[in-house]
Amino acid sequence: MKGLSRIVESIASLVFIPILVFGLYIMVHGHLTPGGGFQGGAIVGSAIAMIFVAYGTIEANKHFKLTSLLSIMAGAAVVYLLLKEVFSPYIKDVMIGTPFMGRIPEGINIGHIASGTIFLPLNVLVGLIVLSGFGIVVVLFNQLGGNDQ
Amino acid sequence: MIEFIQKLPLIAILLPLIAGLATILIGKYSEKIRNIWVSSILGITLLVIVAILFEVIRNGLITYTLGAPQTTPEAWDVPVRIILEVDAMGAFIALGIGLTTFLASLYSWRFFDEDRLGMNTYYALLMITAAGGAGFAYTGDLFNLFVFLEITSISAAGLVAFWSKKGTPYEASFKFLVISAVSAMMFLMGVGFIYGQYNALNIGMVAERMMETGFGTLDQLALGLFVASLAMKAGAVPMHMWIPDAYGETPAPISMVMVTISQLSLYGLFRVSFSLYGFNLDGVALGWIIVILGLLTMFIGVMMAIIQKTIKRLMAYHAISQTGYMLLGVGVGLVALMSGDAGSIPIYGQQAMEGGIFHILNHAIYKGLLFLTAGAVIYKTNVRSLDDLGSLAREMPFTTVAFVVGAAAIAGLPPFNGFASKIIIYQSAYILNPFLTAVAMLVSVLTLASFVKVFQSVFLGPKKEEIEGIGEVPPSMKAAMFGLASLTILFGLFPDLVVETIVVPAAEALIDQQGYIGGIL
Amino acid sequence: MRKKVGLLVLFMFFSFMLFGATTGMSFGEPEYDDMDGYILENAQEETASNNVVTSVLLEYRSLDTLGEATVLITAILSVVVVLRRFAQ
Amino acid sequence: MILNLPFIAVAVLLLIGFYGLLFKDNLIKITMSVVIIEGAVNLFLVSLGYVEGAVPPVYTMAPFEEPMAFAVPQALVITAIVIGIAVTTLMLALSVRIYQTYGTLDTKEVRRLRG
Repeated sequence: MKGLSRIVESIASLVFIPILVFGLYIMVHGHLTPGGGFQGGAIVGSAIAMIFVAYGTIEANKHFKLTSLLSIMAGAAVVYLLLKEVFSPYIKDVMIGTPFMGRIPEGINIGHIASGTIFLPLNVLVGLIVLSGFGIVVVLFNQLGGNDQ
Repeated sequence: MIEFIQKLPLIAILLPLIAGLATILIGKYSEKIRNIWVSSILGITLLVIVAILFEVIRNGLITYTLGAPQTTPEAWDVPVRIILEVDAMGAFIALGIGLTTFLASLYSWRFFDEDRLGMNTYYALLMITAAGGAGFAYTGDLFNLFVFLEITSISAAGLVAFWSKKGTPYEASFKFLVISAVSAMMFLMGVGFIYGQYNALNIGMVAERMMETGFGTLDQLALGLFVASLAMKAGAVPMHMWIPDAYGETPAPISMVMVTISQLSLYGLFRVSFSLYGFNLDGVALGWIIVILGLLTMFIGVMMAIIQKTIKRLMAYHAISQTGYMLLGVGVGLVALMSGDAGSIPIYGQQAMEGGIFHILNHAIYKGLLFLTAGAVIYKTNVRSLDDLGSLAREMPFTTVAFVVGAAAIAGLPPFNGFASKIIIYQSAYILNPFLTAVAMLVSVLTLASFVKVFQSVFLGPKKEEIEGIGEVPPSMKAAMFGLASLTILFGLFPDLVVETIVVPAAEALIDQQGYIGGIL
Repeated sequence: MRKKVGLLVLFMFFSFMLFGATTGMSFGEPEYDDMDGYILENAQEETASNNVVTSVLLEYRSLDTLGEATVLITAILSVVVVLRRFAQ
Repeated sequence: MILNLPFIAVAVLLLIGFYGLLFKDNLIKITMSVVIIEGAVNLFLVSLGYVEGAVPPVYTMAPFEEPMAFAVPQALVITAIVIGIAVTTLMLALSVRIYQTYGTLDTKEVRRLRG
């Protein structure tokens, strides 16, 4: 698609960073507040779609290439699998119960970021998978039509 | 060592998954390395599946709880986590998907020679299908069954749409995807009804609770949803329209894998009706429904197959009619099982069950062989319709022999495996009602007739100049066909050896619901 | 002809669903709650995370999340396969 | 409480979804009706876990004496929603390609052109 007017481009570049930070916040706080990998990844994915709408296909393709997004997705998935299925029995048993991310006060509490054993990295990895998945779909669907091809 | 064996089902699921994702990364470097990587991983997965099968046959159920040593947490009698429960039936079905995906990867080395585009993604999808199939066969959790059902459906839809020369693969993939999505959603509705009532997702736990509280109206509704959705996915008659497109339009190795994917949902149907509902449903009615469904599937499948013009659509309709045999076998078993009192299972009921289950594996083998030979013919001549093919026997001797072996097996001729399982179904169905065997035999004769026609028009006939010196298919495709042909002959010559070791425990495991529940609680 | 059969099947299906919805479970009063009760009590202690849904997703039913990430990756790969012709 | 209203809503959504699926011929409309069916099933799954007057099952600053809703159905729904997105994306990609090769989105036309 062709990019929109100059105003929309500048606003898009201004707003992109806050959306990115908000998406990462949702991902990282997955084990404290409602949210997690999937929701955070979807938010950042929508930010990528916004960039494509604002800047048009050619401009945006410079930043988001198909091959790099595919390898991010595959890499994040492989690391998630290794961390969750192969290493987690050892890491989690060591961390659970110890002050290092493993113990929180029972019942209702304020929520300490350093808790939830390996949930924090897992949520971020799942977020990466969803994020690069959205990016790939947006990149592919953007190449279909459009007059400035 | 014991603890490692318990983990084998999880390894059989995760190995192809991790390797499939790594293929996307590895694929960029060199084709040769990637091909060898894919086939060796799928070969190892097949070995793990065979090891699990013999482990389960030797000392009973394997139950593996993800993330905890034993199935239910301490001082709590309800399973909370997901439990992989592998009984002889699940391990038996995983054999089919493991074998076909391995041979498909071998066959595809040289099958896609013209456009080498996107082969990384193709192999990644193939390995994810293998992982999804193994997961579907091993999991003991209802929602997990839905997730793995969905994985196999979407990866199969992606593979169907892979051969993008003309428009037809997209339409076939779209129809397949709509059918799979709707049937998976109906399955999920059934799971919702079960979860809403019993607050338990584990098949053994739900069966236990259902026995306590009796078979309510909502359970019948859930059973209806399960049977409808899984029969739709398995390609039984009322909803079989997607199969000719899905099998006919795809590349040959994928049609072979698709046959085993449909058999997986047939296994899901048996798992739900035997292990989940088992004795607290009045099995005679359900048994007769499955028998009638089987008869219809058989008859309509073969009737449509005779009038087909292209090789692969003809074989697709034959695949539908062969599914009818499996439904007939297990349906007769269910009727016999439920009519006698719970204790004594009449002999012919047990035999019918064994015949149906044995036919599932046999069908996977010889139907795969037939699809591979059809693929070899299309690979060499790039022609699909029967009329303008001819006299390939001189050019492609190996493929001709493989085709003859496959055709004889599907028609149920004695020395091959098709005959071994069909004869068991004939005997046991005859005792229940001679009409069933009459229809089954008629369908077998019609199958033989249509395959003789195919053989004559494709391999014999006058010499055609444009297929002069096209030569044989590359060795990797020959290896895949040789593997299946030797299995067809092997199972045909020693049927009772195979039946005693693999099929009888599978049939017993399917019937004995208490054992399945015992594994959990 | 197809329309009439379709409408009949649709109406039967709808009445089944309505029957299941109204007479079966009552919304808000589950009969059993032992599996969820256990998870709600022990999630904090076993997984040290406040959000019980995340601990169910990543710990108690981690195979579901694994399967779901695979579904997402399979769909993305299939879309790449289908729309590949345009990528070049 | 409100006499199973969510379950009735699920039944109505299923009716609409299946009506669109059986009688509409446009590919995009078929995709939309599959999305409606998925939405209905997800709504059904979520409403299973509700307990009278319950609070979301997150322990961070939750009100004290309220009971907590069940966590398992909410986790199941997250999975079912993502599977729904995956199926919808693939169906839309396929209908785009079908439109390009056949020039029409009407299934009757597509079947006729394919011959």
